[in-house]
Amino acid sequence: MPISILPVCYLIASVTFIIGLKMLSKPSTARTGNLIAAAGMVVAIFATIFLYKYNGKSLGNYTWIFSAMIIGCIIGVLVAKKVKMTAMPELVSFFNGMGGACAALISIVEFDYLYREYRTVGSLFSDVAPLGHYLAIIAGTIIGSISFIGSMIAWGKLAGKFKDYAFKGQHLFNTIILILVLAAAVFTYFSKTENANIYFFATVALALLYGVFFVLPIGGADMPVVISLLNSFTGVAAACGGFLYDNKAMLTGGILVGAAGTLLTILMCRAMNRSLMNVLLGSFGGNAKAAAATKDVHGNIKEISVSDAAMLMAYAKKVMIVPGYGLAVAQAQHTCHELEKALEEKGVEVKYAIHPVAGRMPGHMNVLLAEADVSYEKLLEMGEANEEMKSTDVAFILGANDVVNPAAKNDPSSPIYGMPILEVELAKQVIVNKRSMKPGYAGIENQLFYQPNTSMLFGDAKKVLQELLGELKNT
Amino acid sequence: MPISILPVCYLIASVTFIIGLKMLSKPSTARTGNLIAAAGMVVAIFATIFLYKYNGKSLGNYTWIFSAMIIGCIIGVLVAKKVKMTAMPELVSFFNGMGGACAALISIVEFDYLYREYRTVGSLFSDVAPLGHYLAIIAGTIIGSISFIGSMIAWGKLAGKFKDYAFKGQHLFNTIILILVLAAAVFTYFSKTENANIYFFATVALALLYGVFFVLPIGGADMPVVISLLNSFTGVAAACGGFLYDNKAMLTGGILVGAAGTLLTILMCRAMNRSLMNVLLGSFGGNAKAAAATKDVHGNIKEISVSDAAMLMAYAKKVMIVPGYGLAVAQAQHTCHELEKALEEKGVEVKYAIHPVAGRMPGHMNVLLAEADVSYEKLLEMGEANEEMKSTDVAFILGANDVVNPAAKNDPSSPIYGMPILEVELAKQVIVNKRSMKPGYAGIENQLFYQPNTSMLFGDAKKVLQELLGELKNT
Amino acid sequence: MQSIIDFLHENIEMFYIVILMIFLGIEIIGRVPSVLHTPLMSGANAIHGVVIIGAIIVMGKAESGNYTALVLGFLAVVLGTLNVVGGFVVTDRMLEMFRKKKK
Amino acid sequence: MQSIIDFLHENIEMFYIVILMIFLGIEIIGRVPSVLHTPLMSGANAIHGVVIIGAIIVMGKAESGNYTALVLGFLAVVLGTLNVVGGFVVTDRMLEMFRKKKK
Ligand SMILES: NC(=O)c1ccc[n+]([C@@H]2O[C@H](COP(=O)([O-])OP(=O)(O)OC[C@H]3O[C@@H](n4cnc5c(N)ncnc54)[C@H](OP(=O)(O)O)[C@@H]3O)[C@@H](O)[C@H]2O)c1
Ligand SMILES: NC(=O)c1ccc[n+]([C@@H]2O[C@H](COP(=O)([O-])OP(=O)(O)OC[C@H]3O[C@@H](n4cnc5c(N)ncnc54)[C@H](OP(=O)(O)O)[C@@H]3O)[C@@H](O)[C@H]2O)c1
Repeated sequence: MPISILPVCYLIASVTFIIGLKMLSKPSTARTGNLIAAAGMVVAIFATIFLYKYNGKSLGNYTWIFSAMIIGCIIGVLVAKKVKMTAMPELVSFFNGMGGACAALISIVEFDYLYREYRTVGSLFSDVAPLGHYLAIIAGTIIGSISFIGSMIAWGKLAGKFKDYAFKGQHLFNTIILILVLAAAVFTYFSKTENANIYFFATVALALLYGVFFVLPIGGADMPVVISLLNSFTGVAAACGGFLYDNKAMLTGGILVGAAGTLLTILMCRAMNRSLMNVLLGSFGGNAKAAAATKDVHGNIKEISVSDAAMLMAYAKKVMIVPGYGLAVAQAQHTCHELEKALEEKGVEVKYAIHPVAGRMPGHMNVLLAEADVSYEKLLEMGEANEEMKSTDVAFILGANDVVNPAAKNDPSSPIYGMPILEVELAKQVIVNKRSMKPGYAGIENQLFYQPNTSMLFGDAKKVLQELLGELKNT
Repeated sequence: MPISILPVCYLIASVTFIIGLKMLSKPSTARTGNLIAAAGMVVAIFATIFLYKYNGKSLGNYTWIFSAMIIGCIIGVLVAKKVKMTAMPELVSFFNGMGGACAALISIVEFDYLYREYRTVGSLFSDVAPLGHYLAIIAGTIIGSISFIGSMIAWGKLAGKFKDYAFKGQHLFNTIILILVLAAAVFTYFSKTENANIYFFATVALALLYGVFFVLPIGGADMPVVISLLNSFTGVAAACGGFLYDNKAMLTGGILVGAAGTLLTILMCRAMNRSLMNVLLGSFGGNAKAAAATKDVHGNIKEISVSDAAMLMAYAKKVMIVPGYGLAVAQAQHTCHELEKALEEKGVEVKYAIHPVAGRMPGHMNVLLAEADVSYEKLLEMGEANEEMKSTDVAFILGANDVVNPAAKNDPSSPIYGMPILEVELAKQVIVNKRSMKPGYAGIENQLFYQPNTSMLFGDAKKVLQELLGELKNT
Repeated sequence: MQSIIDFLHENIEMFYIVILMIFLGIEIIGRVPSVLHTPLMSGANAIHGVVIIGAIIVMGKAESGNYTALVLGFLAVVLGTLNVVGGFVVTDRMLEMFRKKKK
Repeated sequence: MQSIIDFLHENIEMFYIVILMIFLGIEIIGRVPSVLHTPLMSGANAIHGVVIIGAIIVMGKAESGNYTALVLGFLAVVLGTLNVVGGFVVTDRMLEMFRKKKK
């Protein structure tokens, strides 16, 4: 019996995955955790290449393997290094799709082996192919395909290539396709060996179709949640590979990601005060529009000129900037940092109030402001920020909307009711910058804009910030 | 191949252990968690009795098994139900010792089987006995024996049956015995088969000896920590049994407790601001005495009469009672509750400030006061209590000492430096009840007693409380 | 060295289970508040009473002439039961007390 | 039913590993602050790139005449590598940004 240290290498890899993921969930250790998991991955990969034996033989085709790996490496590093920080979520989606496709391809090749072996037997496929083996293959194929195509669509949506697309009876249609996928999978198993491949490819095609219609109707802004879900799908697909090859590294790594990814998806939804079902079925948007229509918001808005706003801030003791999605869209983070510096030169204390789900991905504002070199101490978390709000003279809201909507606190009929918000109305003065009176992501009106101590400063965030800067320089 | 659902039952048991332990670590779910784990245990036990097969045969000796189980049940329930709440830690220790003994006995019987089988072979024991099997047996024997005897001694100490006992060179002596234990274990394996049993029993005897000298020198008050450590030992011993019988329920249950127990031990030490090493080597007491000798504490103490103390409390707006070990020793919890009621009748607000390591076991004060029916809302955790301390008129310290010692905050040379304490000196008046000026558990002086707003009220806690009650009734 | 690798190789699944269990034991306990230390210790103590399975096996397969196995096995089952039953009952009693205070 | 039990029986260790891993995955993630959601998702994404092992095996055991296996295997290795390498690099880049702010 040829005994090797391969299983030990896999054990090491599994342990690094666990430790790495654990460290990734704490800010202070996250980066090291990522490196540890990567090191374990390297061990697992090279151990497989050099130590893996099937039927007593080593692996061949080294040229193919290495050239494929080099190609993958070069593209991967280039893409990962080049992409803009704000395009991170779509990049994760892209890589996730690659993993899903990889899992699907493996399963397809393995099915092909089975098919070639039994094609000419002339009996039922189920008589010759072992069930466990087949289950691992078909699960890997289906889940991998859905994950692949779904991730690609999510990527396209975030990159602005696709629009949301929904039609009436969407859910019913999706359910039917899903049933067809499963039916095709069962048919494959119980078909004559010589035409098992037809049903199999029908399964693949249907799974791809399902993936498309699964992701297409979900709102573009919900993509981070969908990506996280598809991420855990790919984990499960990888685990299927682990069953197929009795490979513990694949099994543990896959299941770990599958479980952690599912929980992470739920946590993400919870941070937005929504349920996963709600995100997937997209009923949020629908409700919200209805709510916005019935609920009428009272009062008049008050506009403020750029020069008045500049004055107000220049003579304030403390200004709290509340960044939101609009700031990211306008790419105004650098100008914002300059405004901060200009105000500080005038002796004004400037802080940022960061809501956990401001923007369109978790940590969006942190990443954005970090990119503009805003110092870490100036970023307040929601709790801290709300405490300091009372002693704030001017709360300056830059392209944020839902995260400062008081309806979350005092209107039980609002779809965002219960979500913790930044209580900017506690500040002495509130200046809101946005381009129009249009609602934000949740599609609902915001009573804040009509409050007596709120003034609106309409315009694109970047343009307004530049004008404010100009005014400040002149005074 | 006789296939049964036994492994499934074991899988269920393992899962209940995990879920149970998880729920046990949250106050709201703890009780249910305990029941879930117990249910899993019942499944595992009965599945073993009725479904276990060895060499294709079912188990026999049902009469023996059931009568043993009934005896164990009756004694177990009686003891567990009868014992006083304050004697909990020693009871846990006792049951832990039983588990350790059980693991050791199993291993001894299994060794006996091996010995009987190979006794007459005439070769080296190592030639015939498989190493993995032997390792599981010997580890189970050694760890089980140490856990058994250690727990018994811890039990005896807490029940007041043994005194602490240490001699010079104790650590060296212990190390030597430990080496001898391991040497005997190795000798057993490499001895002639016919006298393997002699070395084996030498191993058992030495392990027992080690257990005795391991626990004897550790201070009685440190027993909760030792018990927790021995608890995790028994877990490991059970896991050895799991290896021996290739039994997943024993393996997972044992390892789970082994790992969790070890961490729990460390957490317990941390709550007292000490390291595990420090507890085991007992250097704490030594240091402390030295520190107490060198460090001189300044000032005079001020005594207060019972009637003055009663006046002070009766006319206060808020009284904070700080219970400690002395209250438990004096069994004064009920009288304390009466004092609380008497004060409340006079319109005084009474709260309790609970330090996490007050007393001699974690949660000691909670258990004690719960026994006396003190309502839950009155018990403040350390953080809350410290916040309310400023608005407290009288802090009444009942048999506590170390947990209110300001040296933990302001004397870096103190052995308890860094331990979070109850900041009673913030209260307007401090009344300290203890019997003498003797130090508490850590053996160090307490500057608090010499502070201008502190008055001492000497006497046994119960007696003093009764006198206070009498005074309050008269006014 | 080789024999260690052999051993690992044959029992690799066991090792996985052991290692995962260690991680799990540590993770699960990580957040326990100190008030629960004693009940948790007691509950864990009851769980390692699973060693009684071993005692039952020893007892059940003992042949009728083998008095060592019979007597020691009997003792082991008694002690193991004590551990399990006493452990769970005492934990429940402790926790009942905690619960009572809650309301 | 019987065949399910058979299957469970034969793969009981695998099931243990799967179940323990699920618990572990959930426990480990439980306390993550929301700022770390994106990097954590990205890191987890890199970890499931372990599927590349399967691709390597497929590729390595493909016989020289079997073009399906060779071509699909090659593609699988490329995509798998992309997942692994891209995943870890992009996570590192994100986290670098977080770290920079710290000081
Ligand atoms: N962070 C996450 O992980 C995540 C993921 C998915 C969904 N979400 C959701 O996204 C929302 C985030 O809240 P938010 O307050 O950041 O954003 P928001 O509620 O979507 O509001 C953004 C506001 O910015 C304005 N805006 C757009 N472009 C602008 C520009 N160029 N210059 C100035 N203003 C501009 C828009 O108003 P005008 O059109 O009038 O300018 C809009 O009202 C929450 O509802 C959250 O649940 C978050
Ligand atoms: N909770 C745990 O898990 C745990 C475990 C192990 C160790 N510990 C340690 O135990 C200590 C606990 O602190 P603590 O403040 O509760 O206790 P302590 O520091 O040990 O002080 C108890 C005080 O009570 C007095 N006392 C004794 N009997 C009395 C009676 N009948 N009536 C009135 N007073 C009496 C003693 O003084 P007199 O002799 O002058 O009366 C003594 O100073 C800490 O050092 C902690 O680290 C705790």
